[in-house]
Amino acid sequence: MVKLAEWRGKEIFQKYGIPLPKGHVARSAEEAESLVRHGTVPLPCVIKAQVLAGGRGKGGAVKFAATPEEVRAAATSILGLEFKGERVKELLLEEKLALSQELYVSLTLDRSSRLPVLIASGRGGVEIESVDDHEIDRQPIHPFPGLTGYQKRRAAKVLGLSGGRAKSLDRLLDALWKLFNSEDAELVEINPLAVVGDGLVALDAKVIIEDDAAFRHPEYADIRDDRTPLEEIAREKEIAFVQLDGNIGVIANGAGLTMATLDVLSEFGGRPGVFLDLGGTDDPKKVTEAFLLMAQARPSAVFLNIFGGVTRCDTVAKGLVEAMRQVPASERFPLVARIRGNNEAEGVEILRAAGITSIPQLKESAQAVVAAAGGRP
Amino acid sequence: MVKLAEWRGKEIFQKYGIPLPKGHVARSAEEAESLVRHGTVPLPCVIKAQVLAGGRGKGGAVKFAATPEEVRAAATSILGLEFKGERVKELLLEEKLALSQELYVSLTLDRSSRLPVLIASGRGGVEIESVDDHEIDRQPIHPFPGLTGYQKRRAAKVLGLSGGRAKSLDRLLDALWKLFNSEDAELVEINPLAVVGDGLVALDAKVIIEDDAAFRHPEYADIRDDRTPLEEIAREKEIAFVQLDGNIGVIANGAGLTMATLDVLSEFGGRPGVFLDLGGTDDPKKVTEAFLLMAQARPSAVFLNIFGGVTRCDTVAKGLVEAMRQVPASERFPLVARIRGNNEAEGVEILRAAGITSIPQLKESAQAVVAAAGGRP
Amino acid sequence: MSVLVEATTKVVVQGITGHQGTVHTRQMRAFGTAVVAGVTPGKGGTTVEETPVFDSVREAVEKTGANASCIFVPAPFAKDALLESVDAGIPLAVIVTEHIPFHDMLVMYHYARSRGARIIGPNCPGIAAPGKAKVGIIPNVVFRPGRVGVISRSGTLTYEIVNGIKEHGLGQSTCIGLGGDPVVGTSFVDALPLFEKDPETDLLVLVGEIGGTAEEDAAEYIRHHFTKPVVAYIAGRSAPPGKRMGHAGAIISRGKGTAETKLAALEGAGAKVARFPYEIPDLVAEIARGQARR
Amino acid sequence: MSVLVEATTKVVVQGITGHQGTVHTRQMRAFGTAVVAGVTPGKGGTTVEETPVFDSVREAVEKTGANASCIFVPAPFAKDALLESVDAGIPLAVIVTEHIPFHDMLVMYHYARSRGARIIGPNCPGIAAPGKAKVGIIPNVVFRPGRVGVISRSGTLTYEIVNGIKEHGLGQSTCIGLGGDPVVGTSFVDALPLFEKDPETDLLVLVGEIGGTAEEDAAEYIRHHFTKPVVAYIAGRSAPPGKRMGHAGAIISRGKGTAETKLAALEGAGAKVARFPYEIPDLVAEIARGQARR
Repeated sequence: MVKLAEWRGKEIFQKYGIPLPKGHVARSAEEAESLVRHGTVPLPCVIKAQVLAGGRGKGGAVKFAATPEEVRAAATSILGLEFKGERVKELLLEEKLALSQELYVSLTLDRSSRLPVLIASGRGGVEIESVDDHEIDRQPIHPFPGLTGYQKRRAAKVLGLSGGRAKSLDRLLDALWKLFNSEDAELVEINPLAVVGDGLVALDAKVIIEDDAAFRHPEYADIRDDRTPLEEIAREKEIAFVQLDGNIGVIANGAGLTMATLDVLSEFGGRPGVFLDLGGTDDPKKVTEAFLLMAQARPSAVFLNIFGGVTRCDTVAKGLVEAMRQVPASERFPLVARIRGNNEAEGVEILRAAGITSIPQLKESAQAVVAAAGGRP
Repeated sequence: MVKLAEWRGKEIFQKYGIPLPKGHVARSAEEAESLVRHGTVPLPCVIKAQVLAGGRGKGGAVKFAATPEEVRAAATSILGLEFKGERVKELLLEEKLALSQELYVSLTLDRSSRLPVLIASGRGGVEIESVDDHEIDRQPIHPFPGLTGYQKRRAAKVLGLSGGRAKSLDRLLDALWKLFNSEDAELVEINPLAVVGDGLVALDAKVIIEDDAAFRHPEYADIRDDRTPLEEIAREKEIAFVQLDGNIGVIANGAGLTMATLDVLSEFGGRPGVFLDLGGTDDPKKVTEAFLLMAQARPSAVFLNIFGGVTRCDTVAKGLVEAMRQVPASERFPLVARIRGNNEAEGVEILRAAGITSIPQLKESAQAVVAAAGGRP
Repeated sequence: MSVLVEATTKVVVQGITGHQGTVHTRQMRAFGTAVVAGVTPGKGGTTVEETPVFDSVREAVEKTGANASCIFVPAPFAKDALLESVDAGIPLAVIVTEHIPFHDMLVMYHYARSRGARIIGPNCPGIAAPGKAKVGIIPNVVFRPGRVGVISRSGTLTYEIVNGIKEHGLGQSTCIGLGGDPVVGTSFVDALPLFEKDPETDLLVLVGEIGGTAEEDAAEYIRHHFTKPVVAYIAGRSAPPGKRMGHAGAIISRGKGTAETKLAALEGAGAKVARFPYEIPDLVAEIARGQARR
Repeated sequence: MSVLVEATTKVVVQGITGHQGTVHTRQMRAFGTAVVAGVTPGKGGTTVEETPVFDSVREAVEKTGANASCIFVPAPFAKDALLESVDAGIPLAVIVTEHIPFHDMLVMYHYARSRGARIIGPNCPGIAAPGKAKVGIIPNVVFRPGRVGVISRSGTLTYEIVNGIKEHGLGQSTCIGLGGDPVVGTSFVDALPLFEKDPETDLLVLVGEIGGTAEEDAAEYIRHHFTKPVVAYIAGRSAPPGKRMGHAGAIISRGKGTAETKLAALEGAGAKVARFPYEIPDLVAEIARGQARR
């Protein structure tokens, strides 16, 4: 999934005609000061760290300023922050509006009903997870007729809007629905949605684009989640790769099997640290690449747990043997292999010829790798 | 329904990116000549009368010209024409393209399945009604997923298109489908759709917009079908009014009852000439207006045949009596009334007080009006 | 058991505060129908014709258990009204509103169908089962309980014919005015099976019009699946050829759509054909006598 | 009678000329499945693995009577492939393709449903009934005819577990890999009734994963409607809290979605819970012995 920073989300909001405060991005304190001096952003204004995590207000990543000097000072202090592990590199400066109420609206998917859901609450401006269930209204939206008038009327009622404000909501929800579909969003969230005079203004913008729809959205191709360098390489090679704390590397195929492997390793006291999901590849080269990537993560031991379907055991065995040949001595790691399923006999034989024994049972093989990594048993 | 002249249809085609020949409208021979002299329309070109009827080619309403002088002569001769009852006031001048094939595509509604249908035939350039059934392909298009890739591939196959031409068709059909929906069209037809080099060009454009969708298409409000002046007045007053040959005026409510009345009058030798459908009005003023309109059509006799539902009998009776008071002596006509249904007794009494007898049975009342109009019996 | 409506049917009137909505709420109640709720956004909490008004259909259903809707809202908002009714779980909607764009009806029809809801109309007089319930606008005065079913594409012509049946001393089981718009929620073919399995209907009057192929489709169905006697009438036999819809339309209804093709198809399917509306009651009475004799 | 597929099932492979399409056509045939046709636009008239290839699904159905589709076409074209299959009247489509945008799946799912067609997947291993037919990609080697039903959201983990059942000397009635994408054509709740009424299934293994609420929904269904014994396993018990989908997602699955909530729900519904994949066969065998004794 591609999480967009607030300012990028607002660029998209603007494209769909969702009302926003006047604002601009700055990447240095000088730039921030200049924006208000030139009137690009009116004063007083708010200065917000462009990080993906929530809770910026409480965390000192959002400040207000009434003069250019205050803007500069605030920008300086925020740009230095590391906020929930993310270094602040961009700021969004926006005019400070006189708002009379903070609301919440979002569109996302409900997997159970397979329907998008319009979520609305009169309690905006706080994390929606902290709001009581009975103060949150959920309406399923069927993609065929799309968002209807009666649903928008209900949302207005829930949010306590009437007259011009209800009309403003009507337009805003149409825009949000269009955005959700046209941009292949997983989530579009406005929190807070501010009541300003007779209208509504989106003070924040959270937009998450679905990864799988990337083929029709080249415009998001340059946006990267915060990944480790190895994760980035893996992504380019289309290998699912996740780094966490822990010293055991796991190479498996399929998310379910990977998770089950993790469960078993944990049971025996292992600390899995690197997960590499081969998925449904049938290319020995990709297997080799995966192993070389794993080697770079310097695990204490590696557990290869494959159940061959699309990925055949002999393919994996070939790729593994080739990788072992290429891995420099300094990066070698103890390896426990378990390959089962399609072409199992061939794969086991290839491994055996290279001096690697495949342990057929999950429990025993997991115990062996935990031991190899230096844990019990 | 709003039938658009070819040039208007092509304006819409352009909006949706459907490829067209270079062309321009002219309203005089001078203007036509000037268009080619200034290069707005390249030579050689085709000059087409902008009338709604089909068969222009055979009827001398389409001519080719290779020089400005020929353009002027052709324009002069076509502008003088009265084509199938329609006077030619506008011409469309278009570059003459070197085409290798003439195809047919259209989108319209199939009432039985309640689905739009994509119609395609390799036999374009002739009236589609003259093409054999087995040479015409029909594909229903469901409005939820809309036009799909496999349907476009099938159309390409039917039309014998591949490569760049198939790609061109793919884009064209997407545009046509979008147009059909966004413009509330009853019909979008391209005949002929010309194969020109590696692409496709729409040589003609037939677009019919649905009347009922007028509220969301103010842009078509100024387009008038060819109506008689009385029909035009009726339209403004929202009274369904049709003038044909015949001397009996019929005022009824509802299309079915109007048609049934016509059937019965014809059976007894009557020649109904003016039909006025009150529809579901419940306003005596509208009834009065309808009668005054009818009087202006100078019928030999008028048959009022009302079955009161939404339209109540007493409302109609009141409106009728008021109208009779207003009609000038010179425009008076013999009247046979039959009012049944809701508030029948009240209505009959109002008429009786004004000296008009309501004949309750359809057969007898129809016979009476035929006699009054001077026919048998 | 009648067709689609019962004495237990609970009706919500969408657009109840409009003139037609109010008038026909009164008429439906006079017919004996349980009109339990009205809906007009913004008018919730008021009362029309002793009927509580709600802001939304959902509330109306929650509070009153309404299970049929009668829609009078103006054409530009009719689609929304129908979607609201379907989403509130109401299985039957009678749409009286006229001039709904057919592109809207395409969405309404296919969505309702996918959710298991039935539409009658639009631009239709609705359904009535004398002695039980009426959802729509057919004048109460034309009805009398009996065993003749009526389905029709027309409005007032239906009243005329239903009234003719009554004046002939016969009565109706259920009468449905389907509406004659390009896209209708329920066509002859959809309605025929309901009358086929209705034990209270002995014979059926089918009233068609020129244009479209609904009558030809009906004839096909009658030929293969409908076992009760049918009396058919097609209005517009003598109508001059109307303004044509364009070539593509003619392609779809190729060789169909005229009074001749419709009458031939229906006669071929075994229906008795009336040439004029006033011939219908005689034909009906003749069949009814024959049935009584058996 | 098995679940969804029979020995008489006739499969058309959409995307048969691609590598996966070809490989798995061979595997399905080796399983004994009647793969009667393949479809790849532009490749009509050729043959793949002794299977005739057509340009369109419609032709494939007309010529071969195919009544199930197995879709391998790449994600950007998968929606079109599914719509083609549904419009050709095929009632069952197994979508193996991964990475289909969920916005596409929303249209595919609701359209298929409205047309009475069932989707399994996407991004799923498909269905297999040993001794009858396989539509999908589960390795043939893991199967043995028997009376244990398996439904799973996982891919390879399913193979692992099905294989474990076989190695324990038991066999499977039908195994369905539903896929774990955000929008799936068939969820646990949709599949459970099929196993409930399948006379060849004595007990069911349910394999879930963390995330979403499908397992909680399944538990609710099992509690009220499912009478056969269930052995459940949830993968990801020890997984670190994943990257969250955003606040709104959490609102929808409030208090659900973790391994704990899923296991508690399933245990509460009477399922036997396995903590590790290798515990499943023992639990299954124990229940099977109990059933044999009765």
